[in-house]
Amino acid sequence: MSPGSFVARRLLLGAAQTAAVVLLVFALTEALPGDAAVALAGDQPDPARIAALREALELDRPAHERLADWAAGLLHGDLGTSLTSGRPVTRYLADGFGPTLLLAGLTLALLVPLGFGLGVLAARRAGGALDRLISSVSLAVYAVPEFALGVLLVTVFALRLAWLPPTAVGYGTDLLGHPAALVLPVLVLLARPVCSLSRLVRAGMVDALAAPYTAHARRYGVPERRILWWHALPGAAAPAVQQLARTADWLLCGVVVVEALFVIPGLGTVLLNAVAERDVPVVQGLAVVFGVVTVVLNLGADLVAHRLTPRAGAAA
Amino acid sequence: DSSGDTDPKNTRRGGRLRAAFAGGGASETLDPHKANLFADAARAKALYDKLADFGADLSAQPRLAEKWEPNKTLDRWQVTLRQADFHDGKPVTARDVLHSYRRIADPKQAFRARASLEPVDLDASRAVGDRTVEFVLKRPTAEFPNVLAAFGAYIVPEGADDFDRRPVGSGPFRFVSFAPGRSALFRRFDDYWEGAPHLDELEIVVANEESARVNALLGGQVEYAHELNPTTARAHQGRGQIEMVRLRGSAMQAFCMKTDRPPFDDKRVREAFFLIADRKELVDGALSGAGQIGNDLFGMGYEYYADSLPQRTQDLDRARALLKKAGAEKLRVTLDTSAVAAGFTEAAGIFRDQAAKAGVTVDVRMGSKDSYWSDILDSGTLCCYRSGAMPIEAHISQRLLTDSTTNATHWRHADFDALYRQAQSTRDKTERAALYERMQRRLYAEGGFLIWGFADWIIGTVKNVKGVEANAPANTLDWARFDKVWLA
Amino acid sequence: MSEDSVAEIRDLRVEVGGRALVDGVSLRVPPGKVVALVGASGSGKTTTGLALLGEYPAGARVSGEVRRAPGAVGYVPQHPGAVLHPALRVGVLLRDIARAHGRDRDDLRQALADARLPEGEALLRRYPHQLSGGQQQRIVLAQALLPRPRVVVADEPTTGQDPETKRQIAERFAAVAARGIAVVLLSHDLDVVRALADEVLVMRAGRVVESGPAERLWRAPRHEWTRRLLDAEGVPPADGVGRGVGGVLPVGGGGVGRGVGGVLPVGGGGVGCGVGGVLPVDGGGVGCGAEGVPPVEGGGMGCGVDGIPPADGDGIGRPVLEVRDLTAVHGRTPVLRVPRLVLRAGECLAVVGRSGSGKTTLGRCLAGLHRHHDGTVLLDGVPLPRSLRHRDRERLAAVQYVFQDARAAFDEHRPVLDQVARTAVRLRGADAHAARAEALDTLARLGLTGDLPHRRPGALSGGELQRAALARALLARPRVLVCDEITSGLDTVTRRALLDLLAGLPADRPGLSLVLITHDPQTARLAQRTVVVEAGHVTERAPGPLTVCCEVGHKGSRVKSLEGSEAVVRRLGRHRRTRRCP
Amino acid sequence: MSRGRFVLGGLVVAVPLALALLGPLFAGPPGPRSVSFALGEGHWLGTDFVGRDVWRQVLLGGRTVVVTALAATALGYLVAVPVGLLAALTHARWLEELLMRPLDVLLAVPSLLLILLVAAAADPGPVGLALLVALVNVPDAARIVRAAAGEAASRPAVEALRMQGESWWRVAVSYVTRSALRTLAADAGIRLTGVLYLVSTAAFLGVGAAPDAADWAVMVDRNRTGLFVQPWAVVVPAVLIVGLTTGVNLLFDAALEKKGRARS
Ligand SMILES: Nc1ncnc2c1ncn2[C@@H]1O[C@H](COP(=O)(O)OP(=O)(O)OP(=O)(O)O)[C@@H](O)[C@H]1O
Ligand SMILES: Nc1ncnc2c1ncn2[C@@H]1O[C@H](COP(=O)(O)OP(=O)(O)OP(=O)(O)O)[C@@H](O)[C@H]1O
Ligand SMILES: [Mg+2]
Ligand SMILES: [Mg+2]
Repeated sequence: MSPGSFVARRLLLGAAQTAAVVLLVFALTEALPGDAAVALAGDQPDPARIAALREALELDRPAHERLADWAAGLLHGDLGTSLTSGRPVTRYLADGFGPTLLLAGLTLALLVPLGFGLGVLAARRAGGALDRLISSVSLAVYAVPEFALGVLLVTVFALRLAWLPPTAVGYGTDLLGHPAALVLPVLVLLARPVCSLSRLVRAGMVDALAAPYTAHARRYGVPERRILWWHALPGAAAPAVQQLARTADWLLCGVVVVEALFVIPGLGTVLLNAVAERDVPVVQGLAVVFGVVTVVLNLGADLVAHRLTPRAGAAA
Repeated sequence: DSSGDTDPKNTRRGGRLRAAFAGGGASETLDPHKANLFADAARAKALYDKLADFGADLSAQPRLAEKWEPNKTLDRWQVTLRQADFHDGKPVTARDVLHSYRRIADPKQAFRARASLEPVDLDASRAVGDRTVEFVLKRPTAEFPNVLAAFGAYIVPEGADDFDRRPVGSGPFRFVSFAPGRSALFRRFDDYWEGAPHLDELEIVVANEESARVNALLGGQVEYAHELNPTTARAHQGRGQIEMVRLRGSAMQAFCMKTDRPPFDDKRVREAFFLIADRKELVDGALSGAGQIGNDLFGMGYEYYADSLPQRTQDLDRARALLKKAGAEKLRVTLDTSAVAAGFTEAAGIFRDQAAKAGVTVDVRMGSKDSYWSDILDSGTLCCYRSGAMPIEAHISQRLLTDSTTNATHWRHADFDALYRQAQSTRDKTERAALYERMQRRLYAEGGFLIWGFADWIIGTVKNVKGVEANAPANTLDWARFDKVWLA
Repeated sequence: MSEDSVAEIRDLRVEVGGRALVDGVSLRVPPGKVVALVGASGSGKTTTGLALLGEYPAGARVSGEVRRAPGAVGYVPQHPGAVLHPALRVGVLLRDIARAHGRDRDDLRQALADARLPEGEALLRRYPHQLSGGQQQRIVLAQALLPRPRVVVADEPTTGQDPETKRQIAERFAAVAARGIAVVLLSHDLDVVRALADEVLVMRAGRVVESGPAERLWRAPRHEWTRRLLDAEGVPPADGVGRGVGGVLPVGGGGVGRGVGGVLPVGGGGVGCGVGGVLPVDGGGVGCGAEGVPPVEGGGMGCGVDGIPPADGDGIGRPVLEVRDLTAVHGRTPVLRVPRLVLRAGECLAVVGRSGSGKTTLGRCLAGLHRHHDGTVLLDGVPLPRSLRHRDRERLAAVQYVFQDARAAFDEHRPVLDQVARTAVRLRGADAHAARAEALDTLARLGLTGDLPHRRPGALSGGELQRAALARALLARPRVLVCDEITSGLDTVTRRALLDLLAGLPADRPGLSLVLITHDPQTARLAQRTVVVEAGHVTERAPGPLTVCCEVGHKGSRVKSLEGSEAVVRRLGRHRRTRRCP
Repeated sequence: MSRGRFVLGGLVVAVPLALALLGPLFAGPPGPRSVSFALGEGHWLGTDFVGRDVWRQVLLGGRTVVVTALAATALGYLVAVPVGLLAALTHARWLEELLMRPLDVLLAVPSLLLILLVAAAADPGPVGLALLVALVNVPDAARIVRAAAGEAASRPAVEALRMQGESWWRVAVSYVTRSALRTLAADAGIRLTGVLYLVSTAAFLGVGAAPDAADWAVMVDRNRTGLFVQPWAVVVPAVLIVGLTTGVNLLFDAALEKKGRARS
């Protein structure tokens, strides 16, 4: 199958998948106890007030009708308006997207070289002291929960040493104007994926470095670096790339802990709030975004995997 | 001590104070009538005024209202406004008041304060001149000023409906900018009727995570952090880095028994439960010690509080005997809880262990925090409960009358209702106090609220923040009041 | 190291688990000379060759001395498939080598040409699996030549090549040597050795039994083993295949020459490929017409083709496998067209043709390994599922295929014996114990004895694995056995034995049909019929012994390739001599 | 060297494992509660967020961690491996899409949200939670398995195994999985940690374990507010978890290294 038609089919399937994501999320939010009216009422759950709210928010209409209306709007590029605030959902997404994208982008930009670099380094010295050091440290960091790591980093670098701001509070969306505020969140975000990525890279690389084709490239004095990155890595990269896609997805879809800890109002926060408020249109809008992001990332990862196993189509 | 120092000689003008609150995300608005969260209330308080507000003992204090005067039958109140201006320079008038109240009472909007305004017949009420409003009530209401001070009953200019763009109020600060879920920036309103604030600017920023608020405070990113953990307070108390302000009696902590459902329809079982609770252990464990133990009565320290009643203590033997008498040995109940408020899950766990000692099996069930309040209103038999500060009268009217909208204990007794009505038609305060005491005795003996404690509200400030009032339970006038605060 | 040698081994002993793979081997490689290692399969050639590169099996104990002049070495491994990265286009490593050694595009092109890959640049964009076995081998050869090494260790560099290509490659090696590059040639192909070697070492069981200048060795082999090696070459199968098929000996009376000896292996006459005396060429024989040309057969496409006598009791002579209108594609490129091909019970069919012409593809189509094709393959007149996934046990067992790359076809984690035995268990329902016994027996008959079957594939030599792969297929008791280059890694003696075994098979298993895909004339000689695949077309057919020698590349010509190569060799020899003494 | 690695991994994993398995035997009856996050007063690791003795909680809290996390991880793999292998080994595109695309849908929903949503609809209980956590991990793991197995599944050795009529399972498990073992082990080792914390966060959100359950991961999560007052309540369980997961991973490494050595 040619890559072109592969992509086309997958994108088509992707549209269906996104629809499925939206449906799933809609069904799940509907299944949650309470609705926007209940959530709005909060600790004053006066039944009459809830009923009035329900009517005002048109929540008394059947679920399928609301979904259909929303879907019809989507076809015109209209993601609807928030139940809670009446503002357009696109504004929620736009506001949340900036910080999230920035964080995710920065993290990925560091993650890829770091994860692959450490993995390759560990694999080169597999069984040696360096490998053990890298593995143990990254695993230990991985096993420390994010909040603990975050608190630790903040305490040391922001509060004790005062090198960096402890949170991004008050910086609004203008995070780029305060690069120092991004250092700690990015570090915390990096901590876990670096480990998972480097472990997968290491695993693949240990096998790839022991493979005869690597030895063959060495025989001809191909520079070690080139061998590592061009000859060994392709044999090891497919799972790592999948992991990377998952990480990117995770970064985009909800790095809730980091957002909360460092007061960065990204998409994760928007999602949490929207779910708490049962703000179905916002949740739906996010589901569309997450659906599309996931589809695209997975497709990307699959294309790489596809490319790395060219024999797959030909083998019996 | 940062609090209480309001001597005008020492105050300093100027500066920007950044205050961190837990917030509501991107859905936040500056519509004061939509206010729900503490952050909303703090922002509303900066921009707007109410006619009255609560003092530290939860009695109504005049604000925009200069004075109020009822008729004999207590069902018609004349409220005179003081001379005050909105930020756009227009004076606050009776028409603005009526507009605001009508907006709140609009059945289509279902604002939170609507329930509080229920006694008022707004169609019959009218403006008597520019600065006088005559409120016509549906029934005698001795405690009508409490209505004027109700949560969310803010006065906005006539016709105001869009609060996203340049909202105008009569509060101590005027609008500069607002990013929902992030920050709201206000500037001093020099013509504030009570005198201009000391601060040049006030920024209310949102940080939902407690540790983020603490870190921002410690890192000098904010000067004021609202709602800190007792544990955090312990960690930083007396370290000299930051100041801790404890607002005593801010949140009543309780277990709530449905008095019309087995096993709690038997008052012996309710009493047994009162006796099972080791309140000290609950306060120490669930509130980390940051609070006072309760005596199954709402409003400790508030006006009309029946403090003559003896403090209840744990008495497992008596509890067991009572249960036996009620035929409820080997009792098994489900305790609903949720992470909706600090200390809930902890209290539930602790109470479960305490009950076990009296032979009662308590199954703790975690519920969704988003719909918790509505869920517990009618389902289950036993749940965790909490209430912010409000006058005892409001507590009774909202929660303990047959027609109360949020009667979580299902306490429905005609004689009790009658007592309440009688109190509302009683002009004389001491007589009223006696009636309130009777009601409270009844609740103490057989009510559905097992009120085991009152949590402190903890605020952290940096050292140079002065004028933060400590004697101000959350939601009262002096709580989150930034016009009296200055930066030394 | 002596002044005039670029590589030298002295008294090398490589021991794994207490067993010596190589013992007491000494060897000197002077610049510009070709030193050849010949010897039995499993005698330690590859081990020695790798030692020259400083590589040893994992966990080996090594003693002795290995020295090599600094500078690049070229290495042509025995299994090119293993060293080609499955996920990289073959050009990547080539270009990297060029860069590492300061070679430019022209050098690269030259190396490709030297390796007889004229279409090389197009091939560079392909992945290894898109190349035929021979093409892969030439790619690694190009890699070896590209850095202009001081010494090239070539392990069976010609096994996968057709005679013409082989000749050309031999020519290139000669030219390479003439440039002063030392060549260590590890080969079973005595023709090539004879043509190139200046010095020959004969190995057996890890020891060098005889060594000396090539001419001397050919002329007067001293050691018994050398003599056997040389004698086995070109000796016809001990017993005709034809025996099973009506008793006609397929091999012509004419002494099949010792290849180089100039004697043409042209069979005398009575090539008894026919069943019951009927030459398969006519009637419903091999219907390999050119594209679009209807099969040369009289009576339609059915299997009970007219003109063929009814099968005898064993069903011998009845068509077992029939290919109709087969067009195999790789991606979108058609690589093989077979309008019609019939294989009869008990028949042996050789498939020959140039490297990359589509032989393996044909074999894989039959075996259900290449499912991208049109047309049908019928077994007993019933279409076989295109993919072996859809073939039931019986049909799987019926058509077995022995992979060209034996190493890649084994699971490297499990002992060879287990893997071989599984065939009987899975396809014939034998119990595990019996299967093992049978596997051991079959392996032993193929010369794999002792602890050898109990080792993992990694610890077997190329030829040993090849035989194990054959054993694995044989255990299915197939009705059609497709053997893809199963003798390429075998020395003459072993090959002889193997061919004898194959020739004897029809006796044990009446009705067994063989399809031998091969470049080796001796192997092809086993067949009654020969099919020639040229550029994807099954273009020629002729009675077995004749076609083997066809130089397929030249249109219509029937020049005997061995003679051709001999001629070349002689010419080369002269050429080199003149070059050396100006 | 390899032995040294075993020893290292073994040592690191031994303490938490022993505590987890034997701890409950030594825990004894609960003492009276003290103030939360207190140090001293007869509690040699202080008290936790509701005033219980931390040491006792540590002794009690390992078993659930080990059991739930291992069970959920194993369960997840039990589904993910066959699905991934099936997708890698099949030629039928529709089958692969049928297997993998629905799983992708699950990927688009953040796992915690999914657990929250499903759990809110019906209380799953601890077993259900393990299932749910396993389910959440399936799509992810299946993709990794698919990717790791892809190359091995297209090798000639697999063709040869098919030619021999080997059963699908044998091809998939004994060859393909084995070839991808190192990657799968690495992934599983990491997934274990993720699962552990997912279970604890779920507990806090009211799913599965009680929010004040004796469970190391729950302890870490719930005692975090006291980090600066009473660090042991967080540090001790966290170190045990770190030890457990790091040790398990190092043991995997060591085992595979030894195997690799035996092979080549
Ligand atoms: N890693 C190993 N461990 C143990 N024995 C091995 C190992 N590698 C090879 N052998 C054995 O050593 C012997 C020599 O192997 P080698 O590959 O050098 O033979 P060869 O002469 O190249 O054979 P062929 O012509 O079949 O390729 C063989 O019997 C083989 O089984
Ligand atoms: N994916 C592909 N795309 C294009 N061409 C391909 C692909 N795979 C194989 N080929 C070509 O198909 C032809 C037939 O290959 P095949 O392996 O059948 O040759 P062969 O006759 O067995 O050669 P050899 O004797 O060298 O083994 C070769 O020319 C090869 O390059
Ligand atoms: Mg060899
Ligand atoms: Mg071939």
